[in-house]
Amino acid sequence: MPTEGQKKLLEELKNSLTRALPEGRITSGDYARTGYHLEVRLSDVGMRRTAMVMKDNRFYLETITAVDFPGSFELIYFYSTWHDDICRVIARIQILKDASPYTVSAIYPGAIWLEREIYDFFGIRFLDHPDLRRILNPDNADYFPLLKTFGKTKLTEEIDDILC
Amino acid sequence: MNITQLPFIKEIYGFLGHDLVAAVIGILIILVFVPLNSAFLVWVERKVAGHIQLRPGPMEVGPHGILQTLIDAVKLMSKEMITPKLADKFLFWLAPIVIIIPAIVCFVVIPFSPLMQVREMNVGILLIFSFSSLTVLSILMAGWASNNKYALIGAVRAVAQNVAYEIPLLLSTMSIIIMTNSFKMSEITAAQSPVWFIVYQPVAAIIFFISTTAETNRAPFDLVEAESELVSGFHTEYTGMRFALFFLAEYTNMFIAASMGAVLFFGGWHGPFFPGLIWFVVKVYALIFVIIWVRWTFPRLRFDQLMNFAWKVMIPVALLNLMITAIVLKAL
Amino acid sequence: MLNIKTIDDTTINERVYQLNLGPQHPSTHGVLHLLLKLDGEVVVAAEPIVGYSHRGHEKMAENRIWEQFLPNTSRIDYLSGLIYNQGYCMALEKLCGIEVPERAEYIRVITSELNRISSHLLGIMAFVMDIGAFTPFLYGFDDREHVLDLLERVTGSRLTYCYNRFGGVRNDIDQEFCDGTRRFIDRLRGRFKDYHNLITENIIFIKRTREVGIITEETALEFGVTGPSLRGSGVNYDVRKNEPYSVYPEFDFEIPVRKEGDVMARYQVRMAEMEQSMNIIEQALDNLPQGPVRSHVPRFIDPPAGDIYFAFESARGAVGYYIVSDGTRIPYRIKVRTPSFSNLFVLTRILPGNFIADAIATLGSIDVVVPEIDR
Amino acid sequence: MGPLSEFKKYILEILTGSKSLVIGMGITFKRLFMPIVTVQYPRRKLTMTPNFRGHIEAIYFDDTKSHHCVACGLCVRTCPSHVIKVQGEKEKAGERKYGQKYYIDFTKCSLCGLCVDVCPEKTLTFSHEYELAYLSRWDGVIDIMRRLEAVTK
Repeated sequence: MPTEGQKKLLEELKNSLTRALPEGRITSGDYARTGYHLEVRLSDVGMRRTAMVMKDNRFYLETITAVDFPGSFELIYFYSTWHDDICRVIARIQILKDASPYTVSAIYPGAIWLEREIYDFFGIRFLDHPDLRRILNPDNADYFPLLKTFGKTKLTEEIDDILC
Repeated sequence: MNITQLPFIKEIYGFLGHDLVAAVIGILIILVFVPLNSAFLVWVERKVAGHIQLRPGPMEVGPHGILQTLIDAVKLMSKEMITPKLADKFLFWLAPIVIIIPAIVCFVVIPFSPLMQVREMNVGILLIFSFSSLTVLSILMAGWASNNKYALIGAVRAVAQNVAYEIPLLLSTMSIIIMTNSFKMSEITAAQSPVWFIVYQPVAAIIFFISTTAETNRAPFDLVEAESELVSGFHTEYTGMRFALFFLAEYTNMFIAASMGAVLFFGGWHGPFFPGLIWFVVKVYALIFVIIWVRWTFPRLRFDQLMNFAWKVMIPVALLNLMITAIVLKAL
Repeated sequence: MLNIKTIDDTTINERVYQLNLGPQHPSTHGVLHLLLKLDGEVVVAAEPIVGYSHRGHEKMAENRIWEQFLPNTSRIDYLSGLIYNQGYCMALEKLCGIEVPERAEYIRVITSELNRISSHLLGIMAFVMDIGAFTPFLYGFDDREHVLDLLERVTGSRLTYCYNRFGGVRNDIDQEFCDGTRRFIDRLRGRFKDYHNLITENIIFIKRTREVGIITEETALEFGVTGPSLRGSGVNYDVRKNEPYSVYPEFDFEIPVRKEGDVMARYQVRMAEMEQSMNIIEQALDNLPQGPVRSHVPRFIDPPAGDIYFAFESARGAVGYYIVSDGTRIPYRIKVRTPSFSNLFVLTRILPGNFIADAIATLGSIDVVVPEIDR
Repeated sequence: MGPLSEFKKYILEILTGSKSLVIGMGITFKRLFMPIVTVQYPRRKLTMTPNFRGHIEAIYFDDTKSHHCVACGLCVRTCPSHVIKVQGEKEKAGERKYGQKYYIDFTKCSLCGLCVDVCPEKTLTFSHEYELAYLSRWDGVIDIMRRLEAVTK
């Protein structure tokens, strides 16, 4: 059950997000089932404005991740707060496979590595990123391992068939 | 009183001439004693460290592992001596030799007992100080010649550290020397026959102890080979017997430092019931035990703290101690 | 705003030289590579280079069924394997709506907290060893051995446990384990006095750790620092309290916080946290309910399509599993938010201007586990 | 803060510092005479806990004088590292299969215990073997059925 303070925090946050992102779709998440309170859906811009709003509200960037859906990537930004009333906000951005989103590393320096990791795994190039290199995979790698097309061989497909 | 008065050796003297034979025999004894002593000390260190850390230490080779270091020495001798490609080959080869020579030379003036001293010199203490400062030259040579950044940082640290700690070391020794008016090791020992100097000079003794620990690069002052920072410091690149020589020199220097401490503050060979040699050796090994014990208890200092400690604490206190000693002596 | 200098940005002059700290180095605890730019002994710029033990757990997850990812979870952070295990199971139980018996939840908490104690013991003692004291390290290992013995008695393994299962735990705990745990807690409480005398109050240790490697609250916010490193900077944030999961709300424990933000503060937080963990274990043992330890769960689970973010507190900070399921037996995507990843990156901000020795101390105090970063 | 109190603080720090060092040395000295906690391994061995998880092995059942493996292949399917190979035969048509061959490649096993959990006949358990150093990679391939025979004989 959300507490009073949490309700207030969510309300304020919703307002400031709506002001900053008129084009975004802001919905309340079902915390008990999904683990986040607020879900922001954005088109391919707006992640920097979201980050600014979140930083003004003293949220920290938990992590960034991407999911490889057929036809598009979904970039997901997780914001959480140190406040006693926990509040997790996730911002989802659908981008095309060859799109280059803007970096949020100017607002959250911690995102430098997080975005490097996404580049490393998915090949998403962030614009204005100060240091976009491979991070976990070898520097000379020519593959992006978390793409669904990577590593699909006949053998793995057979194994998948056996498993399902 | 020295070794030349033993009856058996006296006869050879008559045959060959005193000084030459005394020197040859003494040096031979030292050359046997130094490696054996180091091997024993390494074993003691590992045993003490083990028991402090609730484990037995070496147990397999010989009773309670006493032959372990000999086996280790054999292993080190049989290992390849690798010289890094970009090293300064001559200095790299020279450094381990330079470090072991002063360590051996210093033994010449150590009075093990009234009879056992290779060579009595009226500047005995000065000889030890001047030769032991050669150690730092060798460390610098090793660090520079290795062409390795860790080794170089270690060597540069060694120079600064040894220069800084030589001063309080000399100052604390000076308070003893102005009490005895002699640089002779045997005279300093003789002056302590009723009361050890540690009673008169406790502050000097503490300063001496700390400074020698720093001079021999032992923990908590082992910044030269600080494992967690510099991997192994100046001897990172050394292998085989060359590494063993550094190791040998470290433990020999420890023995010299401890015997200096025993001579200056704990009455050298003086003691009831037992012969002087036994007393001397017991005192030296007790001091070495304390050095080992300290090593396995404390964390390491940081470099600037080490320097601050030398210049801001040790040297003023040592100077003050020296002044008070001088005033008191004058007043008496 | 952004003042991180990577190595290439700093102007190369004769005073500045590079030092490769690692990947093989005595104090990088694994295969971490720290590229330092030094001016004399002062760090000008630091760049951690990671990825030497990258195993691709996230890709592995996409090629196996949900159950098969269980052994992987305890290998992401091998020092708090049970906590990661528990988190993964709880995330999927939440996604599938599986009920867990209360006894199982209690057992999970007890084992996780024991795991946290063992992890903190190793972390603290390895950090003290980095500072140069070797002996406390082995005293810590002596204590840690008792935790591992206890955990081995329950789980059968000593490091990579794989003990939690969907809907409970693999096997029940026995009375001997409960008694042994109580004995261990009494023993560790007695040892704490020695640790404080030997380490915390030692003047050299204090001099080495006070006002060194300060992480401010602002830096922590920008970099997403969590765990004991954050609580050393004066922020009272612990997922166990702020976003309670499992049966943690039923226990009475405190979150230790220090406000200095230096190496010493992080050390003190870890020491205090071990004591709180012992309190939790004692309360859990006192109130241990009877009943089954595993509810009936199909042999292979089929979660509904959907996504879930599940956060929990490991020994190093806030971990999160973000799980996307497309309704099949194979995960669509599992993302693990590992705290060490963010905690390590702070080094680029806090190391410049410190000595090498301080850099080592700071690295040790953040207590990173490299395979957790590399995944 | 005046210079005098600064000086007082400085002296006090030296005194408390020295005291802390002496206390620390006392702790290590006390340990010097405590009994050691390690075990000289090959000479003395500790007993394993009954829950210890070594590699898997088949349980011997008295009712059939053998294992209960029916070669259903669930363990093969659930193993994350694909280390298990099972072969079964039907002795008579219409009867259940009976496990004939059961190999695991222990070099790849991650000891998760999922196979033991999933086994419908509960015929798998963990061995207590922990001295598992081999000279060759092939020595890591363990024939479970032969181990069972060795136990029964």
